[in-house]
Amino acid sequence: MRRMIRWFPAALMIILNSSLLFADETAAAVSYKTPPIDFLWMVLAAFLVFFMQPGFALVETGFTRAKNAGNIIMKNLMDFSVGSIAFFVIGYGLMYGDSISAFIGGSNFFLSDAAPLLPKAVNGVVDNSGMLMYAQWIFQAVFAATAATIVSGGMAERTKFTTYLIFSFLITAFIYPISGHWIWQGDGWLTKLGFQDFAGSTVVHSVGGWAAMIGALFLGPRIGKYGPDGKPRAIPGHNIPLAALGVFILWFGWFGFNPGSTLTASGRDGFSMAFIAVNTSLAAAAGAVAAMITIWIRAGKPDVSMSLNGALAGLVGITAGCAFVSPQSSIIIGLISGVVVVLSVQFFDFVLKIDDPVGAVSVHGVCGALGTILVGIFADTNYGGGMNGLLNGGGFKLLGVQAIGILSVFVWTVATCGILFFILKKTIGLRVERNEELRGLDIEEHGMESYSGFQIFRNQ
Amino acid sequence: MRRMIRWFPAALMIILNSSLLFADETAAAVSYKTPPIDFLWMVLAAFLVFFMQPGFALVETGFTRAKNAGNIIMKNLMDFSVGSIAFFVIGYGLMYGDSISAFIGGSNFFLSDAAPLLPKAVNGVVDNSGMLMYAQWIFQAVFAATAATIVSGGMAERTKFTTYLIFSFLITAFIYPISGHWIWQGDGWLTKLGFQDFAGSTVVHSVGGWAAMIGALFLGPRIGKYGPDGKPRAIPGHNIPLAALGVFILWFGWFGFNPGSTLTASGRDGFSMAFIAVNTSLAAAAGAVAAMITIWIRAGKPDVSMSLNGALAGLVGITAGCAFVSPQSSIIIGLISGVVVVLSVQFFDFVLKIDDPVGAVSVHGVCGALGTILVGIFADTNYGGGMNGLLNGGGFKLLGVQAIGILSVFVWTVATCGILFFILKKTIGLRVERNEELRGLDIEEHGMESYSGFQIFRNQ
Amino acid sequence: MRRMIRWFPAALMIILNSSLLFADETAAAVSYKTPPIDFLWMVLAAFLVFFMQPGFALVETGFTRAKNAGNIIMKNLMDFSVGSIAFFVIGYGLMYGDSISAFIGGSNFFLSDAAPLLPKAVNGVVDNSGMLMYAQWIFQAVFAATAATIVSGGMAERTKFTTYLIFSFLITAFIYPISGHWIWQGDGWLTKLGFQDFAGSTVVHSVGGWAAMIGALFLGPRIGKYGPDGKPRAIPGHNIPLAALGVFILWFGWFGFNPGSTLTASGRDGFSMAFIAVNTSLAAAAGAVAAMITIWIRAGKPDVSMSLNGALAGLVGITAGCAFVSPQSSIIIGLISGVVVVLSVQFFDFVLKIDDPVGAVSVHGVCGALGTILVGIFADTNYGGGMNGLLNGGGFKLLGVQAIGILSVFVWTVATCGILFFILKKTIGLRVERNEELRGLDIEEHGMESYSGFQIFRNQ
Amino acid sequence: MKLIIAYIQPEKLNDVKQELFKNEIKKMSVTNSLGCGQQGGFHETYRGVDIEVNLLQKIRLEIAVNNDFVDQTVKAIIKGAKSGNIGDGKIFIVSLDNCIRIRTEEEGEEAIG
Amino acid sequence: MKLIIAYIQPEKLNDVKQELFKNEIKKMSVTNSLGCGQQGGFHETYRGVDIEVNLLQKIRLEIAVNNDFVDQTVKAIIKGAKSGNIGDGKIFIVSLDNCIRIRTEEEGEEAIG
Amino acid sequence: MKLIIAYIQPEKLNDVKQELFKNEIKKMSVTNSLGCGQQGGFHETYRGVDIEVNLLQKIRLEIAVNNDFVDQTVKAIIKGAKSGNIGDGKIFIVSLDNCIRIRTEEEGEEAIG
Ligand SMILES: Nc1ncnc2c1ncn2[C@@H]1O[C@H](COP(=O)(O)OP(=O)(O)O)[C@@H](O)[C@H]1O
Ligand SMILES: Nc1ncnc2c1ncn2[C@@H]1O[C@H](COP(=O)(O)OP(=O)(O)O)[C@@H](O)[C@H]1O
Ligand SMILES: Nc1ncnc2c1ncn2[C@@H]1O[C@H](COP(=O)(O)OP(=O)(O)O)[C@@H](O)[C@H]1O
Repeated sequence: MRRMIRWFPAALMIILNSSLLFADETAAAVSYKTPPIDFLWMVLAAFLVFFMQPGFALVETGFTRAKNAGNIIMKNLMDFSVGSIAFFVIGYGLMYGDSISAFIGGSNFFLSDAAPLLPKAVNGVVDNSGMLMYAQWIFQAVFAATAATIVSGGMAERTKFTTYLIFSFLITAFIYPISGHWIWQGDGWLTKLGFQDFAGSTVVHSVGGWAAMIGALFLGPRIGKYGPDGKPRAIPGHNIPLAALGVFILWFGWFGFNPGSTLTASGRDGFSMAFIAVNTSLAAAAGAVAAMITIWIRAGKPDVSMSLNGALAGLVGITAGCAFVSPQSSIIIGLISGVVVVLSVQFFDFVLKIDDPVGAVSVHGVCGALGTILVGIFADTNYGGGMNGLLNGGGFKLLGVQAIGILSVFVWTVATCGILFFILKKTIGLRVERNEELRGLDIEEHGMESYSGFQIFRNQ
Repeated sequence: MRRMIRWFPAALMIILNSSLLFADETAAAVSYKTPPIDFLWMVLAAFLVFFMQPGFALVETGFTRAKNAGNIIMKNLMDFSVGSIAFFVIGYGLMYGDSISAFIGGSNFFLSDAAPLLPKAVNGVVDNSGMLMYAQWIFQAVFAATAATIVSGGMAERTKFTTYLIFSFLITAFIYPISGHWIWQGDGWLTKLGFQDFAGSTVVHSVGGWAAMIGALFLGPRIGKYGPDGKPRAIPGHNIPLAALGVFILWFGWFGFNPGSTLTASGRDGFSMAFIAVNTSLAAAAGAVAAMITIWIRAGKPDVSMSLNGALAGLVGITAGCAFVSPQSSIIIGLISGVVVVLSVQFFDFVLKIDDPVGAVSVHGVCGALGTILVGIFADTNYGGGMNGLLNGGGFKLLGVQAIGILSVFVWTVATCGILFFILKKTIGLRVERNEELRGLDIEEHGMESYSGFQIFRNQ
Repeated sequence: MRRMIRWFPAALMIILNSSLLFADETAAAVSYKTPPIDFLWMVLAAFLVFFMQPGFALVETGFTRAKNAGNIIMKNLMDFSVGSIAFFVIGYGLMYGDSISAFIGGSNFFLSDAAPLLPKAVNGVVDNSGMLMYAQWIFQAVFAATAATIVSGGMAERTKFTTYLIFSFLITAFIYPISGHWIWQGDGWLTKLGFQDFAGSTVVHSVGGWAAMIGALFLGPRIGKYGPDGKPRAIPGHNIPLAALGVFILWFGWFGFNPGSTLTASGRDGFSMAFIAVNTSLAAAAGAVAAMITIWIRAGKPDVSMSLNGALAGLVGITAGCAFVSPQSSIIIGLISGVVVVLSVQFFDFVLKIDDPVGAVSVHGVCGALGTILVGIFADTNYGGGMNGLLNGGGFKLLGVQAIGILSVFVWTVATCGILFFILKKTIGLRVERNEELRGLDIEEHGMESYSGFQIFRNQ
Repeated sequence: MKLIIAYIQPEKLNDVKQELFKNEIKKMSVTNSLGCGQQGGFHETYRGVDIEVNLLQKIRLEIAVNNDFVDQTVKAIIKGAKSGNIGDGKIFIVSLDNCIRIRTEEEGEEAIG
Repeated sequence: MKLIIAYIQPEKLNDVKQELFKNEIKKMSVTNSLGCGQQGGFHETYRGVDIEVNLLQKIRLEIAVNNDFVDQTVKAIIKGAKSGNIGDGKIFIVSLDNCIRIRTEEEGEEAIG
Repeated sequence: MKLIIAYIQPEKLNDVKQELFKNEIKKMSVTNSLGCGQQGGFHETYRGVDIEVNLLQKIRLEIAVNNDFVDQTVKAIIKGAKSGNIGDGKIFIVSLDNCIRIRTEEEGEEAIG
């Protein structure tokens, strides 16, 4: 067997007698440690999760004002760009490198453990783990970018661009990977405790959500968000169709996020991609319906943007448990998330007065935690996970572990982001000038308009 | 073999020695009744079809007025959300449950026949049908949602939101599944007759299109659509780029709709996904070109929105026969559909005076029926289907069966929707007040604006 | 073994005992020359590349003025529609048909060599190449369409619609396939020289880019682009969020473009899809960052549209070498592309005064050539390709070959497009009237507005 | 010559235009405007938070007419725009010193119609 | 009666409205406008090319008041809009011949408020 | 002081601006407007159905000038905007009672330029 296949320019292969190329497998009856279909599924799922980036960008753009549209776009582009390089250089090693005290990874920076070459077969099996690591990296990188990009929504319309760039780098390089290590690296301390977060309600969404919360808190509300009487005022988003497209794209991408987290398409674990997809979609649907009804009752009208948030809340809520619960439970989890997200948005708006323009804290932070805790209630070993929740006779054990995990990640994120934003505020500053905010970040930070030629009212 | 694999938190598996996990297959040489690649293809195709939802939402939004954009978005979000829960609870059972008199399914509600556990292997083969059913459900659910969402386009800009919600529930729970049962369940009476509708020109698109027609008929035209002289007046859509994006997204999603309907990626039937994709894309291209030329001749200019409709017409037209005809025939089918859709839109507009803002009736109803009948002409057993059409020496037999199928579905949909809309009209009402229509459904039904800050002329 | 499997109407199969259908493979232990997973990967990658079409449409729409939005959309729709039919009839045969003197293909028009039937197994292997050719065609067709659609960007806002239609037909039918034959058909003269262009930096992007350059040159700049003093004036794009969505969609689609160019998902070549995806994404990220910094330095602000171009530049730059270089090199290639695209855009704007509204020439032409030449520097046989670049001890050999390839394609495209545009200009004309340009192509060429109801300033 | 400026409800534009046409007044200019008047504003909600919308969308008409047309113009506007509800709008009348048709460079009463 | 037309910076609209409200002037009409004035224009860049933006976004206010309200209206606008920088805007005052409330058909000073 | 209101074709704005600049008239305000005039409207089609577009996009200019500038302003506008076709537009002239520069609170002729 050739250890290295000569690469032909792409489409060329079509013409060559392909039997030559596949001679390796078919003829020699060599098998691979990880089958091709797992590679395929992992990269396809990664592509879908990547596609969530424009989903977030559109939701955040649509729910904020026209004068800041280019800025929010730019933040979304850059948190992915800066973030994925940071994750390549540092983050992935801290998250999945060899564990130091179950707390942090310490190897595999720059993907140093990956290898594009295949070793000789041993007992007819070729160990293709070196090549698999690339698939794992791209899959994990888009998850890391998801956590980072959530933050831009909560901090929209008033954050300095350079500050945001620095923050993006740091969350993807350090904050996200370290708590991720605890839960998703086999030797992490929360893994060992039995904490269950299948696709990242806590690992990804809560981290992003809590970071957004601290960011919004340090920034203070947008000018005009609270009247002199302290009552919140609505600052309507400027492009609901774009925001809705964003939500649909996220929903679509989530089919990579959750089902893709099987990390395999073969064997029983691979087959479960099917029911995970069902659970994911049903929870999103239930979340949208529940949020619509809740806001209908509370505000008298079926608010579009809240219903869209409801779908996202359902998706975030089911993310932790999508592989461990029945479709029926998924619907219930979705419904709960949909109700909670509305109450939470209003709680942050009216009571805590943390100005979160797109509801990022409630959708990702609160519903991420909620979904994680609900695993402790609805988990069913018939579906997966190895531990039953409260309703399936598992008692309070899993519930307790889940609570510990949620709390640890909350404390970690709040503490690190708190320190970080404090330092950034004291040094280069978090927030643009009042005048810049009023005129809009597009003109002030980027010297451009997003909708050139359109007549737009730009007061407020 | 373990009957149940313990679930590890997602990304964790990366670290574990994966050989353990795949021990099942490789070591024990167990095989599965349905191979993993079929699962993968089925869920991926389902994701693509899901993505048609925002495609429809954008087309409908772009082709209608800015003052109703949020409302149409909301209808699209909710017909999927309400609909997929309805299909889980009732619809799927009626469609694919055990047949009662070849007319209606009667089991498997709440997916009660699915099972997340794998049984023991029998003769080295594990029957994974219980897990496969989840994949089948998600695939079928997104088809059901497609039928439902078509209706919102034809009824756009004047339908009461609550009425639409109720209708969405009913079509996905009852109307679509029952006629679907006739054609796509092995024991359905049309299946037995030999009716051929590979991916749903009739099952999905015609049902949606005819329902839209009845809805538009009961509603009456939008204010200002017909002058005092009875002549139609154009009510231009407000966002052609968004509509175009919608069409491209639909085209993309159709690659899940048609090729995905092989339901398998293995064996000869799996390989045919390739030529089905070719047929699908060529028909769409031909439809766009033909519609452009037709409207160019008739109106003097190459109308953008009509050409976009032409691409959709080609897609709908090829859906029934994509697996049964040659690429050359696909181009012809696309061309015919592109011409017909323009004539049909004008026929509904000028002669029947049924106001269908986005052309849903012509695209989905008319071209759906057209595509189905054309199977009877172009079908070629070299490609698939087992029965030749008129041009390939099959005589009029298939043509006759196709006609019966089209007619039955037409009658079924028109009758059920007719009764339904009649009742809805007499009870809670179909249409918003004149004033609400004039001011726009966004403000009246949802209390919001879709393009806050933009200056928009809102008269008419 | 049945040579022809009877086709059942789509979803029907679900119900049938599927073991019957798979009997072929499992029972008879038949294997296929090309495994099912390769079909799956090839069509999925084709779908992703297809999805780049709306990506291009949105970028071009967003970066130009509102008054021409419908026109640019229409051009994008039609270059794909007309082009894919042209590629079916003529182009594919010229590109991949049997080679005549290593210069042009001469068979397989209308896909005459493809076959939807499977032959009998020989030695237990069924040759499914006839069915595979459909997959190859759809994959190649979307590449051809990519080259064609690039041109509409450089010629935006002033080109006659009919002229553009004719040009689209000719580039997809003749110009692109012939130079493509040299490089991607096994017998092409550049292939034989050892020219390396894995996924088409030169084959696809440079061809499109140089064609756009010649088109823009023959057209002359848009009215108002250059002041009486000859200095360029900015003509801002009208919808930056849509353009950004376009860029993200392109990035997403590029995961089909580059990794999909393995054309196989099995064996070592299939596994490399993973590192190719990593390389692709890192280069795009690096390109975005580098372009942002470059324009920040040169213009004082981090321009959004330039940064978006930077991401595309990184993608185009890595396309030739994505399978031959390390992730580290990919980052460097991305960075170089990001810097160069900015300098190039300004060079064309300020020095050459070729008015390229969306930067198509710089992104696709210049960075396509750049990426191809960089293969000669960074190529590393550990990753693939069989020839090391300058930095990996391969000397100047590969560099020389790459230069020859780039030059040949440049000369070919410039010459053929030059003649073509010259003839078109002298006959039906390239450019709309001054008045049509001022009032906008939407109203003049298509009789419509793209944003009906919105108040838009339409001067200039 | 007078310049008549009228603020009306957007949904009344067509009715007003028809009334004006009936009176042979076929020239006018229309602008979008936000109005703040007795109508006070209504309450929308966005994401569950009230918006006191006190700038309501209005249509602003500008019609230049000769003096003997003023009355019928005003009446036509009122006929088309009046619903009896708050927010129906206002009409303002300003004296015009001159009017010039750009195409022909005609001035004064000639140029108006 | 006078018609007061004021061009102000968009970001000052809220301040101006508040000052007007304090003076019991609660009726006005607001339009978007592009202004070309002493402010000259500023330089944006788009894709590295300068744009001499000499049409700046302004808000145009139209307020019809009775004569004894003119002074305080002008003062309120100045108070809300003045920052001392170029581009603060202008106020123009035109005489109104008449004013009609469409809803009630009242005319003159009655109708203004 | 006069307020000159001009409706012109959108594509003529740049030409008009240039003519005005040549005459040292550098201050103006620009609004979008839909015009209904002799031009009648043209026929678009949308999806094969005619649209009688009788509200055509126009640019509305507002220029306040001192009396001795009126003539040259009007001429400059005509020079820039005239094509001789129907739809070229109209110019209306209204007397200004006063003009105030917000920044300096200057009044009258001082404030205009
Ligand atoms: N004094 C005024 N100055 C300027 N615009 C006014 C004035 N009064 C009314 N308007 C305009 O007329 C519109 C309708 O006025 P409003 O007071 O609501 O109607 P009504 O007089 O029927 O109660 C307002 O929204 C505003 O645009
Ligand atoms: N003579 C004028 N005619 C019409 N509009 C004017 C005139 N002068 C100023 N404006 C409007 O007022 C705005 C502010 O004027 P500007 O000269 O920039 O302010 P300042 O007087 O404080 O320097 C301008 O952008 C324009 O909209
Ligand atoms: N009497 C009027 N009142 C208000 N606006 C007018 C009047 N006459 C013309 N206009 C404006 O001027 C524009 C051009 O007028 P039009 O009659 O078409 O030009 P022309 O006089 O060259 O035929 C119209 O679209 C409208 O905006």
